[in-house]
Amino acid sequence: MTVPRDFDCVVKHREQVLCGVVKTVFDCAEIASHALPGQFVQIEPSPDVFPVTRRPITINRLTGNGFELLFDVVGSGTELMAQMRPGDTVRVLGPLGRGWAIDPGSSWLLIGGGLGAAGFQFLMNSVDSVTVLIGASGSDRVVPLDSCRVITEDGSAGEKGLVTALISEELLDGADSIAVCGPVAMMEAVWNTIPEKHRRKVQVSTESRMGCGWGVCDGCSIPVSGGGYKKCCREGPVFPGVEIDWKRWKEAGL
Amino acid sequence: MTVPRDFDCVVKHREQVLCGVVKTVFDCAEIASHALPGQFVQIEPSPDVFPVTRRPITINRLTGNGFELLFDVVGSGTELMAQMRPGDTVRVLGPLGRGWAIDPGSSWLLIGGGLGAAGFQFLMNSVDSVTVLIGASGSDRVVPLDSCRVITEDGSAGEKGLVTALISEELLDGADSIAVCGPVAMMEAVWNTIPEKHRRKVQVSTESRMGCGWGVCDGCSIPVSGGGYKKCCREGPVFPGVEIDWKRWKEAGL
Amino acid sequence: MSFPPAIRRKFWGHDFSSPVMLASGTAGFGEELLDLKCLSGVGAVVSKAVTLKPREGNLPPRLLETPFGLLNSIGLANPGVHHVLNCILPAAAALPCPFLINVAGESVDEFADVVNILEDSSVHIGYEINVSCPNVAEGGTAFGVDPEVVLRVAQGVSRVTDRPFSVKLTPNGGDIVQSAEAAVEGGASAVTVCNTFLGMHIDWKTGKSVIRRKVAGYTSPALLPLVVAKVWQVSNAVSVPVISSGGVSRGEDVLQLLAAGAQMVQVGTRLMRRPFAASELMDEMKKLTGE
Amino acid sequence: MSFPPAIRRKFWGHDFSSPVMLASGTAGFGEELLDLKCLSGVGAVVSKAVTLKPREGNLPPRLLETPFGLLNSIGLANPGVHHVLNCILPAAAALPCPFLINVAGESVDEFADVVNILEDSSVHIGYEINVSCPNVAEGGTAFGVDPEVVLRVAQGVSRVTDRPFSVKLTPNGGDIVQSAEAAVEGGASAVTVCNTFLGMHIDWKTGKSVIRRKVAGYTSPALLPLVVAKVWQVSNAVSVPVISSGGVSRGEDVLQLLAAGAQMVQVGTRLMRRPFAASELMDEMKKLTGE
Ligand SMILES: Cc1cc2nc3c(=O)[nH]c(=O)nc-3n(C[C@H](O)[C@H](O)[C@H](O)COP(=O)(O)OP(=O)(O)OC[C@H]3O[C@@H](n4cnc5c(N)ncnc54)[C@H](O)[C@@H]3O)c2cc1C
Ligand SMILES: Cc1cc2nc3c(=O)[nH]c(=O)nc-3n(C[C@H](O)[C@H](O)[C@H](O)COP(=O)(O)OP(=O)(O)OC[C@H]3O[C@@H](n4cnc5c(N)ncnc54)[C@H](O)[C@@H]3O)c2cc1C
Ligand SMILES: Cc1cc2nc3c(=O)[nH]c(=O)nc-3n(C[C@H](O)[C@H](O)[C@H](O)COP(=O)(O)O)c2cc1C
Ligand SMILES: Cc1cc2nc3c(=O)[nH]c(=O)nc-3n(C[C@H](O)[C@H](O)[C@H](O)COP(=O)(O)O)c2cc1C
Ligand code: FES
Ligand code: FES
Repeated sequence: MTVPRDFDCVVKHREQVLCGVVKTVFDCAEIASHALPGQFVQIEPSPDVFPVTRRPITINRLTGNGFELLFDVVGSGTELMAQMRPGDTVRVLGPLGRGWAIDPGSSWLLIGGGLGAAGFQFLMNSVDSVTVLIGASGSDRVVPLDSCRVITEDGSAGEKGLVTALISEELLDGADSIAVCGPVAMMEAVWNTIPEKHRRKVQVSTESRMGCGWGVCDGCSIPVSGGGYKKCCREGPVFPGVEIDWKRWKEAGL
Repeated sequence: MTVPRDFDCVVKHREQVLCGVVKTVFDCAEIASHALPGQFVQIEPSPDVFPVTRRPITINRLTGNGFELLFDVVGSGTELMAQMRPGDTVRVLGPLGRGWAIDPGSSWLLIGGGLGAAGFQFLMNSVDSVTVLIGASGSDRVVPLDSCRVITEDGSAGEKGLVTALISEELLDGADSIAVCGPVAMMEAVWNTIPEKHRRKVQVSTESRMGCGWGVCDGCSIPVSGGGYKKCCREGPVFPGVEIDWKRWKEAGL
Repeated sequence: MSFPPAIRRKFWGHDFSSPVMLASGTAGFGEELLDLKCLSGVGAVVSKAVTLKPREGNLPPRLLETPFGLLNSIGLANPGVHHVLNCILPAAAALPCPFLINVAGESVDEFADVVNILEDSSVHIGYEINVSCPNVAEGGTAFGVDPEVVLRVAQGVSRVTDRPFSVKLTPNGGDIVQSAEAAVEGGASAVTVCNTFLGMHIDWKTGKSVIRRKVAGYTSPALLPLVVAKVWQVSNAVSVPVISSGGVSRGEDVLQLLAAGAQMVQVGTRLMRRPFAASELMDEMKKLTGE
Repeated sequence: MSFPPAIRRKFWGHDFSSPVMLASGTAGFGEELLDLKCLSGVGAVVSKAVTLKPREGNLPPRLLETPFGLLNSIGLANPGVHHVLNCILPAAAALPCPFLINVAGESVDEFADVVNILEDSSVHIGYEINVSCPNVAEGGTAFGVDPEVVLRVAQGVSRVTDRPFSVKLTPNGGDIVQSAEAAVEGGASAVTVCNTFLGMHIDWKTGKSVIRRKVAGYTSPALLPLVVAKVWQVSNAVSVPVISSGGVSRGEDVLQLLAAGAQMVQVGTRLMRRPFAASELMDEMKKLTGE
């Protein structure tokens, strides 16, 4: 595992993309050269004392000399982050966590829901063979990726329906690894759609409210099968699907 | 007494004057048309929740359509105020308090120490005959006034020494009213320099840490002769010198 | 209770279109509120503390702002109950909303003595019995932390008045639920949760506290979660209405305290910065709930 | 004491070039600190709480950030004393600074039982006895508010170890000075002032608390004046050193707590945001004092 470090990164680019979503590019050669697909960074929304914790965001893709984030503006922390402008210096801790476990030469099926597909481009760039399925509420919530099959709830982009409708036995058979990322309810639906025999291939990228993001506070627990918890920030955010205790995770209702 | 009101004022002008002192001009016809010399306003240093109280600043002078403040940057509140720029909207409550009691046709002697002379120009503009004595640590701390005699501790402007040295029996005899404003220690020295027989003519402009500034919290008490306190913000900030309990005021060490 | 909580409500048999009360010590006796015409949105006003004898209050400085809050050490400054009754209450009759008198005392009996004298006025709808001021040597916090003392104070007050009264409890030690229960047993018609938290600021350069009594009452919008927890605990334990006091700076804070079980919500420190706080809070609440 | 307070100091017979301790529950068992190499400026590390049996901790969400602070409801998650002793402590030996183990229990005896087992390790210089966790049903706050229980817990620990220990007190009710005195009477070599304040956040739209145990431990830099007051009160009352815990976000906060009477100063929430907090605080302090 690479050791995360705490950097003052300069914002290079900032753009409003999709509906309520902001794309921000940071310069940081060190994070860029160490980051692996599925890892995240901890962003300081403000140099002020408040908010007292950072905000975890997945590395969406690497740029030449840095990395790009794609985030939903959902509360006060992401609102502050949305105000970051080119030239601003921002404290960023990273790269953090365990990303996707990638076997050389494996073929991948990626299943994303909404902003959960943020980070897929990085994974796509790192594997040889990949099929991508994206579900979103509407066209204005479809994360832009090099190539993917899209389905939207309102039919405004791609087919009309839920992403589970795109999952076929054929796609599952053809994949060595299956990556799932999105809201918990979507991930659970995908999990339930995937037949038992394919489940060992599934990896899921989890989310949890984080305190530290680097393993010291035990605030980000994900319930695992057989009882107990694992830390989303350090042992995750990507876990084998079979390791998750889906029942308790849903009960937690994060 | 005019009723103070709470206004969103626009900053018209902002300038660094003297050493560590900022001059800010606000547009506000209503405050300008009601304010009297010696009154103050309560400035909201930031629209944020913190700081939880405002900052009281004397009206230095009226401008055509508003008023000018002159303030020392001494802490976090005044630091935020120093960042206000033309075009910014700032919440201002005013005009507040009781200013100088002015008898028509009276001749005045004004004795100011440092930034205590902020506000003197407004008073000078409102009386017919006036002599002004100003003491300051150095030339870079002399509040600019239309005409005045200056003395500085380091001799960098006017004579060298303390403002008490400029006070003469002749000046005291010639004044119907004597206005004193400055740090407590300076005001006390002036008070002690003035012979008993002239003391009834003296008015002093007091300062105190303020909570509300409009009379509800009892936080701004000034010790008065005969025991008890009066509210700096509502019964002051200008008081007859004889009303002050100088001993307890010094003990309070505001 | 239904959610979101209703903004209009009943309290002590009165109808209130606003749950916002102006807290004791931050609203004077109403005179300045009338002068500023800042009573729109105010459900009720609580007077500053009244004691039997006049109290000068503490030697200044009485206030100190810290980066995220305010320390106060006023010391129950007030002209004494007789002056209040004769010279101040008559003017408070002009208030367009219900008025409560906050009563403090240095002994168990003094609370009832003060109330007894105030019974001659018909300006106020009831009392707030302050057994929790952190800024005095006698009759303050020490009273509020002992349920036995709270009980006796409440019983004493019950004996001299038929008007409803709330007992204002302390967060500084003891068990606030037990004290609340004692107040109710003693006849209180409400409890106020809670008075200011004991705080202190020391100048590290000198080791000295700027405030002469060293410790002071601390208020801050950041204390809201502490007040919410106490309001929730107390309102689940007692049958009388709970008046919350502390931590409000936004309309959603008032809604949160109502949701936690408060029947009325006081605002203090925010009012000092914003004379029109009650009206601003009401606007924010109406926008949030659509009521 | 002289002012400004010295940054270097002695504690439990050790020389500390930094008074900054990393608070329990916000620094793990040291493993992540070693990984991040963020131990510069750290005077000592306090482990997360260890209990006799493994504890899973509370069902998530365990954290909720409010506008001015953080609510946590971890619930003393830990793998139990035997696993800690055998699999975790050996790695903590690599820490370049003294290490304390925070011990919690569900009964008076359990504290001593855990300490007794940990005596087999020589990695730690002493203990912090946590009688004040607000996030568990048994052995938490309820223990800390009763001086009698504090006394018995401290006596139990004294009997099984010769190492120094601090008793971590609660701010949530009771009388912290009395509890501190009881801890000292029971043999404590220090007291930690204090654990987190009970806080709560309710969603006004639904009336529900996001945190399942409803109330949680609240931390905020805005609580500093409350901690300063308690440190000052306790350090004036007891002869053993006081370790402060709570409210630190800046170098001057550490200096203020030292000036208030703390011998060592813990930092928790700030560390979670800033892994290099100790070193940053030290830089700020040195700049301020010129030491
Ligand atoms: C490992 C990881 C990677 C993430 N990557 C991305 C990403 O690439 N793009 C993106 O838009 N978001 C991502 N998130 C979610 C993002 O961190 C939260 O949206 C953000 O922290 C909310 O902060 P806020 O202050 O704006 O919202 P708040 O005001 O704190 O909360 C607003 C809403 O967001 C939810 N929320 C708050 N914190 C979290 C959290 N840590 N995890 C999940 N939900 C939360 C709350 O329940 C609430 O409903 C990621 C989260 C994790 C744990
Ligand atoms: C009626 C009145 C009129 C004033 N007029 C002016 C003016 O025209 N120009 C000007 O520069 N200043 C004036 N002051 C002082 C000014 O209000 C304070 O300097 C300011 O409030 C400090 O705020 P801060 O947050 O920057 O400082 P803080 O960080 O709060 O404190 C810094 C220092 O200022 C002192 N201080 C804080 N508040 C006050 C206060 N209310 N009164 C006196 N000292 C205080 C503190 O003791 C401390 O030493 C006036 C004060 C009053 C009461
Ligand atoms: C300056 C000041 C004076 C106060 N005086 C009193 C008082 O006389 N009696 C009383 O019961 N409470 C008094 N309080 C406490 C307030 O009534 C209120 O309970 C407290 O400020 C918490 O509310 P807030 O967070 O909205 O300020 C005072 C508070 C302040 C800030
Ligand atoms: C996430 C979290 C977990 C904590 N866990 C423990 C614990 O296990 N044992 C304990 O004694 N204190 C625990 N605490 C309290 C801290 O040790 C510390 O006393 C408190 O956070 C106050 O310090 P701060 O304001 O610097 O955060 C925890 C605090 C937090 C925020
Ligand atoms: S967020 Fe702190 S351990 Fe994961
Ligand atoms: S500042 Fe509140 S009464 Fe004067």
